[in-house]
Amino acid sequence: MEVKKRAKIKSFPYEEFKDNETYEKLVQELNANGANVIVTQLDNLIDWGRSNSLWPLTFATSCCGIEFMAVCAARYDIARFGFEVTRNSPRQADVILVSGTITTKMAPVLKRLYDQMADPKYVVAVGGCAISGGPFTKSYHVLKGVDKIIPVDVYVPGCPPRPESFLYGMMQLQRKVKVEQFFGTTNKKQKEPKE
Amino acid sequence: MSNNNYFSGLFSGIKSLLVGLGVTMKEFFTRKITEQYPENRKELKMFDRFRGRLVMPHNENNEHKCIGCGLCQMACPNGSITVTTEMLDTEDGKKKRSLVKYEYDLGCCMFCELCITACPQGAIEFCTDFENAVFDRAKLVQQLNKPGSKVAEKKVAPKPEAAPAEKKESNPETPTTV
Amino acid sequence: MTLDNIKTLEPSQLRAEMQGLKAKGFDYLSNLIGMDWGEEGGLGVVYCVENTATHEQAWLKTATTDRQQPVLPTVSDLWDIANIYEREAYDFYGIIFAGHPDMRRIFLREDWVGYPMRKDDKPEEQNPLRMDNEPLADDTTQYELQADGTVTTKKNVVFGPEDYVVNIGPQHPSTHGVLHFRVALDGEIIRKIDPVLGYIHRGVEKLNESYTYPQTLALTDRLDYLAAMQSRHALCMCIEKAMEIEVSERVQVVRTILDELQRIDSHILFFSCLCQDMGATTAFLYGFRDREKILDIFEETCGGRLIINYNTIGGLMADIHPNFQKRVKEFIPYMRKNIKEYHALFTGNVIFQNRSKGIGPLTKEQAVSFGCTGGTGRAAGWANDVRKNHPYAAYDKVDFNQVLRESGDSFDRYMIRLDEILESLNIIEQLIDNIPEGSYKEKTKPIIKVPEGTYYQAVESSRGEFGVFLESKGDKSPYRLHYRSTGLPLVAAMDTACKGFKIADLVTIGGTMDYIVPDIDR
Amino acid sequence: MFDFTVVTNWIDALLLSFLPGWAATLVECVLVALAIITLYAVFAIILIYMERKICAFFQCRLGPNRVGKWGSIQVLADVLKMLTKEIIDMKNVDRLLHKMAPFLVIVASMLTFACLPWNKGAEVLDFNIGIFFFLAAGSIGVVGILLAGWSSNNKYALIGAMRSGAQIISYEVSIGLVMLTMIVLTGTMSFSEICQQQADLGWNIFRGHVPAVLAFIIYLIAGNAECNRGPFDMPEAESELTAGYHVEYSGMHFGFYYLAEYLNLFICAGIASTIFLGGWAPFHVLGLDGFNHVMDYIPGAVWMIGKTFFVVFLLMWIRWTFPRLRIDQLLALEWKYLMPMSLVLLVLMAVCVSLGLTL
Repeated sequence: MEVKKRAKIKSFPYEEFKDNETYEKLVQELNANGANVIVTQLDNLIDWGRSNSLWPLTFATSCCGIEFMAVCAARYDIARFGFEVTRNSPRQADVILVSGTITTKMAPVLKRLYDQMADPKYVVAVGGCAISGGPFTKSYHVLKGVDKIIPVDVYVPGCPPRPESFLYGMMQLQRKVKVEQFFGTTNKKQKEPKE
Repeated sequence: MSNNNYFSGLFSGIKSLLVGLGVTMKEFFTRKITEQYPENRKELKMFDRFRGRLVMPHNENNEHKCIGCGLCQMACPNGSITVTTEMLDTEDGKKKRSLVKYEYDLGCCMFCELCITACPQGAIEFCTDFENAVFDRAKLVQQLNKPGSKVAEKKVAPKPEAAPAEKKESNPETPTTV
Repeated sequence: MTLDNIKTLEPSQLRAEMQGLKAKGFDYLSNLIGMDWGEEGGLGVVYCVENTATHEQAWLKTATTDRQQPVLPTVSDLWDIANIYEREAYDFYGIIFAGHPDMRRIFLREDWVGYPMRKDDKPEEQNPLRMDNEPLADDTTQYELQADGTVTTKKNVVFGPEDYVVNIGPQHPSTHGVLHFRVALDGEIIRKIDPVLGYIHRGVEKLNESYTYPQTLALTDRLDYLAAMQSRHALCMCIEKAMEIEVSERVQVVRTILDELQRIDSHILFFSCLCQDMGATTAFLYGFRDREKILDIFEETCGGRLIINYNTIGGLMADIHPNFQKRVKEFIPYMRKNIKEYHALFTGNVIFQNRSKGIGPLTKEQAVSFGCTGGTGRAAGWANDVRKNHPYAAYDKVDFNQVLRESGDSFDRYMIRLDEILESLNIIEQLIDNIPEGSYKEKTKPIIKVPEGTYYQAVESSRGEFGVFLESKGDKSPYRLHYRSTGLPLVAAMDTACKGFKIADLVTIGGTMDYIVPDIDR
Repeated sequence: MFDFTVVTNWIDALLLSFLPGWAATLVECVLVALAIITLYAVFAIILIYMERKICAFFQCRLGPNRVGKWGSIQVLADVLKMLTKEIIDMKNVDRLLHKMAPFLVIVASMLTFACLPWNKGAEVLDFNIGIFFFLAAGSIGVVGILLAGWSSNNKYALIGAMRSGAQIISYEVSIGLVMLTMIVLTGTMSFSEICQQQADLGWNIFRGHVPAVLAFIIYLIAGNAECNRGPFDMPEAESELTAGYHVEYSGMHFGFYYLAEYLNLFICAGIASTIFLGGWAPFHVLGLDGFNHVMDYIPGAVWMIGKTFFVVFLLMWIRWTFPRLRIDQLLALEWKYLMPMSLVLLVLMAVCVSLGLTL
């Protein structure tokens, strides 16, 4: 099946992105039902807006949070993408960057934060801890991956990932946002976590 | 508060504010230090000691140096490495361990370098690739040995920086828990 | 340091002995470590008290073999910090401290089952992931040991029904991580703070007991990630001393330089975050701009920006990079220049001055009693620098001042850090041209086993005394590896420092205290 | 100087030629409203972009530069996103007030926006008590903020709203006094007459010399505080109260607060340029007729907007340099410094005017 929509990211050729297989699969799923021309155009416009305005929630539990601050700071400047408007209130944020270890005590809090966010909302698991428990997988008090409690859109490995990896992860998320359908199923999605 | 204090406080306060304004105004016109990733991808080069992800270098004949001893797996603090091996009969009738699958979980790795220091062969190393974000958790579990690859026949001397000096040339036949 | 003369006391003797020590000038309780010595040794506590005038240390231990209801006497009335340390021991080992006014769990959820650090406890089986909201009781229990050996309980109130309690945290921009303060307010004025910890308790100490020694090293970087060098340095030194490995001069000097760079890194981040918390976003970015220079130095030599992973048992992972000296020498004048900019932009600013002078003062007595080491203690005039008091690495070869101030308020705490950046630059300047030749790593056995015994090593980390307490039974993993957290005493002192000030001051005080939450929770 | 009434009169005549009087008025009202709303949105977008770029430049970084050339359409993306974002309905809130609050804020800010004189003859709301109306309309905004804080059923929001109430009410005192000072100088409360006077006699800041300059500074400080902008952003005080009174608002409701914040900044700067810097009046130097003549060729609207953006830049410069005040210091600043000073200025100005000491 032909891919109808393919996100373009400025200064980054499509072929050089990793994990294009999953991406193509995702695009096919989203485009399975097809859509008429006008709706597609509108969708493109809205997706363009959304993908360029992913305001992160200020959420950091440990080391990765410091790297996130470095990403926001002058040298890497996440503002170039338009993501510098970090919101402290989950209601106003679009993406939660889970940066740092999530302990079992923190897990309900994280879930609540996620629930408090307004749709459309995205989750990026940043760093080994958020992806799988990372260095603390064997601990009794650490959640082994946030995808156990909330659905994760992009995984950014590293311990902690360097600022460029952060930006790369955000671009992957942009690609994902850019193929969504507003007038379809995905606006009011209630994605279920794995397991 | 005496009147004197009131006014001197006011003026020194205003002065301090003006000094601050001066600093930011100066900064307004200095050159910006932002590095523009991804626009600078071509020029961007990581420091060579930067640990991006674990790789197993293969030579042009699709050969690697891993003998499947599993020391790295034992050294790893949180089980990011799984080495699967099988026993093969060599030509001279001896049993020899051979690597089947070297799985590495990038999503779990803590970049402590213990696997590399443990490796007697210098078969694994960190590369400086940092663009690793994916959509699917399963994609982070990578197989490091390329399909169809085999261990380099010639005994390669371990690279000096990858295998520290104190590591004795360990015997490949050492029983491991693999 | 090998601890071969820990004084063993019966629980009944403990209080008298402790009171005697306190009277003799041992006014700083640096460690209170819960222990599980198994069925025979029982559950117990190791204490370390230090005389702040002579820097003499006394180590004591006590234990009870009753595993069902282990009761030990409290020392929380003698040292303020013991309050929170004893709650930690209660949380992890279930040791009840008779007479302690507030015997609640501190790191784990109140509905947690079992005591995870006990050797026979299986925390994961008893505690599935609970996704319901965490219960937070408004009252607490005090246990009293009666003369006949029975234990009676009494209810103490934490927050009454008339208190207007605001939860600051666990998700809040100015708590520097997932710290949770329950704050009772009177309008904007703070009446009481009850810290709820453990949102980033990762069980590092328990993990250590199953890790081999090289593996334990990896976790120290992640405790206080702004003191990664120093924490790892402490653990390496502790193991090296236990195994009697002499590291070369070169390693000592390189470690010292890197420790100081790390300290500058941490203090710049302190400055940045304080500015951010107080609303001066621009100063925040200036700090980060300069910090990147240090991170480049780290990354080039060590391969990591934040999690550095450089020290190892017997030396360093790799020799310093050829560019190292050049970069550091470029950095020193650069930083000196930029410190002036910080002062012009932020220190002198009348708004900042008014918001920090006289805000949240800790007296010297309070700082000592709470064990607030590092800049916080030195701002109150307590000369607690481990580099001076118990020199290690190359610190006895360099000339530097211990920066001290008097009033212990937020402004002093802030100035101490900025002045320490300059001191650290001095230290680096003295060493950078004189790195002796030598091997960067001593040979060690492939499997590292520490001889049986008890060891302690403290370093001056970025925010105070970071201690490593190691008890070994001669295996390849430690029997108990405890870290003295630098941040826990600072959080414990928050209630005292903030009382009577406003919510906005909580941010200033918290910012100038300079704690790192993963280090508190471990 | 081009008089915009030529255009309005022409449109009026055109409409009257085929419509009855009431219908023409109605159409004109709609046209004006559309123009105001469009201008409002356009200026909000420009201001947000400007703030993000300027703040970046103060902070030695680049700011948005990937969406459009130089990131110029970044804010459009934000608006699109905000429009399609979910508005969360919450339990235990006071529904009506909660939904009404953002509209109150935006209405107040639009009403004051309509007071600005854009050009000679291009004032939307212009009557003899213009300044009075401006102050009154501006005060509706605080009701919106207080309601937002109260209805959200959130302690942070409540504290933020309380702070905001105390702050805005206090600073209105000095704004009022400073404006009174200038009214003493001009002798009129109508914005159009104030501007006309300045076009004829020179800018108020020069005419009123010392007291006017001081009044200008006090106005900038108090106006900044009125807009809840740093260093007076206590009600939002990110690091203390997460987002202050609008902590529970999402989607476009939050967007209204966001827009109103920037527009209030613009209005505050616009009023400053009207009252002190001559509004649409061009810059004239006495005696240099050639120069004055050239200045007259620049349209009044350009003068007005140019001056306003200059003041906006000043306010942004202040915002991105200073740390935030504490609430008690904020009130002390008002009641101990600004208010007495503006009282003194008022007297001083009255003396100057009665003795004919103005230029």
